Amino acid sequence: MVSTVWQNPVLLIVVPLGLAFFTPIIGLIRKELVKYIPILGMLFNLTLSLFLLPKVLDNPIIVSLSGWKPPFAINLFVGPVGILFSILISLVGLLTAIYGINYIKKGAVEKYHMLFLLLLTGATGIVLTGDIFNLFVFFEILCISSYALVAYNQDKNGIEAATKYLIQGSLGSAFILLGIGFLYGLFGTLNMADIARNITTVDSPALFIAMALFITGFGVEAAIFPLNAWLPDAHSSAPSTISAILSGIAIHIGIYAIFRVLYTLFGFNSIFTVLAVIGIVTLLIGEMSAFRQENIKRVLAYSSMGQMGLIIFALSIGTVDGISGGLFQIITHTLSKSLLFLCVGYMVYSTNSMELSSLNGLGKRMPLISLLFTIGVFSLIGLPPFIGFPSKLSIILAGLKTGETLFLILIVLMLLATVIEGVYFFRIIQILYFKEPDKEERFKTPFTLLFPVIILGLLIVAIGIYPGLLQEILDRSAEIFWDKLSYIKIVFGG
Amino acid sequence: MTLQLILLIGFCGAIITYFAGKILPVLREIFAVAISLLLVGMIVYAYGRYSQEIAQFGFLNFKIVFTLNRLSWLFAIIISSLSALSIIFSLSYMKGKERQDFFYMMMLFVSTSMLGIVFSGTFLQLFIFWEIMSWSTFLLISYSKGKAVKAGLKYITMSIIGSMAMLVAVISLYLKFGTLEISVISQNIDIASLRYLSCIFGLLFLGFGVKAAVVPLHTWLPDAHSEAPSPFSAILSGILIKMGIYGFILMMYMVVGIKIFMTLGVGWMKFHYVFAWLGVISILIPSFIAILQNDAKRLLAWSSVGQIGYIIVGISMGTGLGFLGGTFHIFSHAVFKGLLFLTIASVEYRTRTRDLDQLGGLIKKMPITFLGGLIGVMGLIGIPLTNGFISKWLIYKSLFESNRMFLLLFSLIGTWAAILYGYKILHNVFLGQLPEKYRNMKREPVFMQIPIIILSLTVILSGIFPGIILKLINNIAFSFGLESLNVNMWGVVSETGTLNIRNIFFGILAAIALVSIIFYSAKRSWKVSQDDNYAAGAFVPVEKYNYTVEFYAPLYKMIRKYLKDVIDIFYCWIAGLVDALCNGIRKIYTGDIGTYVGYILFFLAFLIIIYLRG
Amino acid sequence: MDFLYHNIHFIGAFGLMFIGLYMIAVKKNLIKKIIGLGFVETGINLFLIIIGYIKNGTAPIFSKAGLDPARMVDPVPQALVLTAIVINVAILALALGLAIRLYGHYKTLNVEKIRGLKW
Amino acid sequence: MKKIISFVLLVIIFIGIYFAVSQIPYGKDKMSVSKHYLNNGVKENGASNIVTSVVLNYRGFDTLGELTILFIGAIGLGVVLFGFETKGKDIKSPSLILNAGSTFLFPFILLFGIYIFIHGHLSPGGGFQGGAVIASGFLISYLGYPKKRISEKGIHIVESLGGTLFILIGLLGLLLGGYFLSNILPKGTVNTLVSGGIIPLLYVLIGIKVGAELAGIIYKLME
Repeated sequence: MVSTVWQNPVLLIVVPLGLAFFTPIIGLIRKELVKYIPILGMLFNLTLSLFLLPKVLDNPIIVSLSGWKPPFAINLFVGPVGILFSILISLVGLLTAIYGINYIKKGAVEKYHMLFLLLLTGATGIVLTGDIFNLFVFFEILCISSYALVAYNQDKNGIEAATKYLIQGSLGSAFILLGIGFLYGLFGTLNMADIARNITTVDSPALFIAMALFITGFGVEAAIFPLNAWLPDAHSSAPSTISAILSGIAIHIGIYAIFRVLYTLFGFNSIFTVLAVIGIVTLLIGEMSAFRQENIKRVLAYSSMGQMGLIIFALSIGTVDGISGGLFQIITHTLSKSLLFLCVGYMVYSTNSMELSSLNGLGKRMPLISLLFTIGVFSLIGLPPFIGFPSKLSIILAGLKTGETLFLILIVLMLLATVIEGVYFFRIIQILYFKEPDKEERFKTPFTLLFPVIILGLLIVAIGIYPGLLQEILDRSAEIFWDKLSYIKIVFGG
Repeated sequence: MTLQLILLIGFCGAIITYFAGKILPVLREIFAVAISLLLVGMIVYAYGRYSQEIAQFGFLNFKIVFTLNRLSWLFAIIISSLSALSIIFSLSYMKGKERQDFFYMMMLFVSTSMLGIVFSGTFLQLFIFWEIMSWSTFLLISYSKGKAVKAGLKYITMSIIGSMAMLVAVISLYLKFGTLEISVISQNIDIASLRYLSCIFGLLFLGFGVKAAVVPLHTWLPDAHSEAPSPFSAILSGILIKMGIYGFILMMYMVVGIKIFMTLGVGWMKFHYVFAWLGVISILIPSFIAILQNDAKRLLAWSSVGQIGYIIVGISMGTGLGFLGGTFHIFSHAVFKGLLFLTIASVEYRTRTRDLDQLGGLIKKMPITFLGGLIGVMGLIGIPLTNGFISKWLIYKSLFESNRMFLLLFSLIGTWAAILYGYKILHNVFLGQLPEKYRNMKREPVFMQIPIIILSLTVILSGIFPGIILKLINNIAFSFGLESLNVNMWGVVSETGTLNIRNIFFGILAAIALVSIIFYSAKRSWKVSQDDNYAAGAFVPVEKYNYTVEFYAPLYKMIRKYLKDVIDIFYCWIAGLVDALCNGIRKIYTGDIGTYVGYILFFLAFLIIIYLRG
Repeated sequence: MDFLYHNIHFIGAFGLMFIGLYMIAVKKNLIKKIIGLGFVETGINLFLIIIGYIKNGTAPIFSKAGLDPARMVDPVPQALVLTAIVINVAILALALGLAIRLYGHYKTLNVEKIRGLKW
Repeated sequence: MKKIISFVLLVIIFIGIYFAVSQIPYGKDKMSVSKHYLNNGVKENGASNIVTSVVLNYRGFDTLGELTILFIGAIGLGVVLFGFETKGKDIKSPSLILNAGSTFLFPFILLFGIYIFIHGHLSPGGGFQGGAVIASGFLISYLGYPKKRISEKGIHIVESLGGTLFILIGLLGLLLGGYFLSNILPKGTVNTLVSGGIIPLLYVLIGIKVGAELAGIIYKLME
């Protein structure tokens, strides 16, 4: 009994949560120790998730809480997708936490680390839970902690962005809660598998309205156009570690939530077409808005928006290939965008300015960071041999495989957006390398700042050269993600 | 394993070179040269060992296949040797410049990725290496900063557009044939309809055409070639643009097969027909634009567009002779254009300028460079006993035999232009009066002399004995199912005497002998120093007496107004439009939270309306 | 009239929501927007409770023997509302804190003037 | 203009919602899962208040999340208002009545709050409600003595301990019962104070924690 307790996936949520709760007490003992708590928590999560991954690939694990069988108690659905996300969250979280040791110096440092850990916990909870209301609760954990963290710097922009984010985000959450109310009113249960089992018995506008509410609500976090106005503000104003987490994880969690709900609960086929179009529109708008930005973090934020559109498009293709491509793109974007934000964080920290012109000739002043930045950018554009290429390729492949004219048009538009993306990113590369620097002196980078970025860069290149590393896991995950019947079957134990 | 080993050595060597440079600059140079020579050696060794290798690991679900056949060997040897020579040249050229580690790394990277392209046995690899080539080239083009930045952006923009089109084509091939292996696709090409193939060609035309700089897609080239570091310009002009041609040859002859290709097209707009005309336009207009240029490298860049036109005309004929000429021109253009760029580079290295209005009279100062330039220009113009003559002759001949008189005429007009600008560059740089400031100039360094000498010898030798390469090309043509021609050491033998360098060789020797006899026996002139500038007893200041400025002035007046690069202007207009559009789009994020809330409500309402209506 | 009588609960809940949403969308004062947020949440909570209601039901507490489980109202929405209220408290507290800070920076709460971040 | 557009959009949304709501019968029994809770809740958990049973046991994980959110709210406020100075405003001392009343009322309010959360499993009420009452006690004491501060450190320790113990109890359940938050203690007799297994224990923790957090929030916002 005791031996298997340590493998229980619930620990993925509970341990970081407990650590976060315990932080103030540790902070009383020694202030410096607090910095290492997120690292501890994420290290634990990473180990456990990696350990669980091979198991859940065969059979997803169902963990019921409080000792009652689903649907009577909340249950966790620990499938490959969940574990995949959990690995991503803990990996990026770990690296960002290491980065944060030296990066976060002023402000309420202790509280920052607590919120940081809680944000990641919320994200992990969302991807693991199998209960719609529980999902909402974790979603709120994620959202509220990110509102607070965006405002962490307490400067004008940060506060303003956080306020706007808060109003839009909580409006979204309100819609989700309303949607949950409708679902409960129709089915009298909150367990997703249970709802999914009964969903065919009801055919009513309430169902559709609930779905619309869910899409809108989660869409705010997932940055679907036109719900994404908070994104550029928040991502550009937050401390860079938080931008990395928000861009690398939080928005993907929103997407996960949308598609978990859509795939498992609803599954209106017509809405997928609409979402695919919306995804491409989001992509185009994001990339086009990024085109003329002069603020480096805003460029990255808008590009995140674009990438979200791409992922939404991939996931709404509605085939296993598409989902696999979408998941791949999520990994790409997580790795690349966190890499970019961490790099930029250091650049901004050193040059004290977010204007593109302040980056002139940084390639000479901080060669390694610039090199890694370049890798991240190339990967986002989708150039081989970086991770972005196989992911984009599989999306296009999946889209064209459907053979529908609509998808063909959308893919052409997507490629157009890639061109725009390429141009503005290449422009930044040129600014880094081919403009004369204002000063000659080189920056010394502390190891804690460099280490996470290097790891991310290596991952990007390694997976880019040999994507077979992920391929099977992704395909299997996509299958399980998509398959509603097996979800129900697994939850109710055959 | 050899092919993979070659690529591995190339890529790893590039990275090692970079880190070696961090330790010791000399180490880096040794590494760079050694690796590039090693690549040449390995490719020479691979001659005749044509094979197919299936890689151990795939990419996603695709098989990775490396192939070596005659065509790819030909390209590989050109790529590897020209880049080796460029790297040797850079040893002197790059001395004292910043960020050399990066430069050498990228040089190796570009050439290895081009090797990757020609070794690709599947379209996927082709695309991957293509993209690697694109971005590594981009990083080198902008190397010199300043104007180069804009040139790089222009290049990469067009390049991305091209590769996106290519990507769609590649994936659609995969969906059609279920595989991306080039050999398998070419066997099953029959299952694709002509219409489908035409679409594929249209897309690939964008992809390959941007790199090959065929006329409507050429606008990046003059900027990029002139702004890139000069040794790299040699690679750019010598081989990189040939990669596009390689793609065309691959598609036309190997995958689709020339018989089907000749029938492709919409209505009377046959693809090969359009293609040939585009080639001719590429010859005609850019050659005249080249005359107008005053920047030596820009002139050569425009001339590259023109020369690419010859190749395209040659290969789009679909006859054995045309293919022979076109492919031979790939080789000869690589050699003489590489030579010319290196020549200009060595001039630029010493004089710090490449403005044709300011140079002149360098013949005494850098004789070897002059010799290189002379031979290069001779090759460019196509004077007999240089390889340029062989290829152009063959191309004209094939046009003649295919009865394409208009094409022939325009190509010939293009050659006149080539003569004009060839002479212009030769004269303005080396002949005429030496400007005062270069009086104490040193000769070119030895590492610059070696590549120039080697390339000059190649131009001459392959001009006298074209058979060595023609035989190889003939075999390639034969394997593509074209008619096999009787090729010997001296040229192409047929009843009509298609090409026989032996006769020409001796004929020219005789002519030279004759001319020199007349010249020396009827000598009436005496030697005058260039500075003997007396005008009715008054001393003319030396600086002003420089007639290289406004060379061909009357001609300029005549043609300048017709020769605006309309296409470039059009593209810039579109770019400006996109820019304005993008700037407009971002205004939707007004910063007003009320509006944002309105967006959210709108989205929800939108979804509800969708439902209520349908 | 009959319609009103039967739907008065829903009208109450959604009326609150409507007012709240309208406030968020239209009002210029940030505090009013935040109050609107509170309205929306309250409306939704009310809706949740209504969903769980059973006519003539009793509270789901077995405080004395002999209570019929079938006549009790649904306990789950009550639990949900409990959670929702707490969430709402957290959000509103944070929002007010941000508003205080924002006032410190801009010296105004008119959102049309708080537009440092745009485009 | 903006008003009209917003109004129209809202009308469309609410038309949609009207269609949806018309599908959900009012006042009818439509429970599926909660039937189980009502029928077996007492047996399974020993708590006579089913809502409590749901909140702390069946959906205990939600409650953990909820606690976390409140915790985040408190810390988040701390982050946002970190280093915020009250601009040396002179706080008027309150009237004598308020002063004396708050002193008098404070212990009673505290006691009432504690009563509420201790009896959470038996009667309406519970940790959150009790916590809120306690916080209101602190509010009154603040109104009475605006210059007096309760120690922020103390609040932190209390809320931190509350949360940590909650999780420890849950983990104990995982260790002994095989499930996180499983009810490992004996159920006891229904309707007595010591019944319901871990539920009262948890509610006490929640009560203390919520009280501390709300008090913290109130103090932060008051400043």
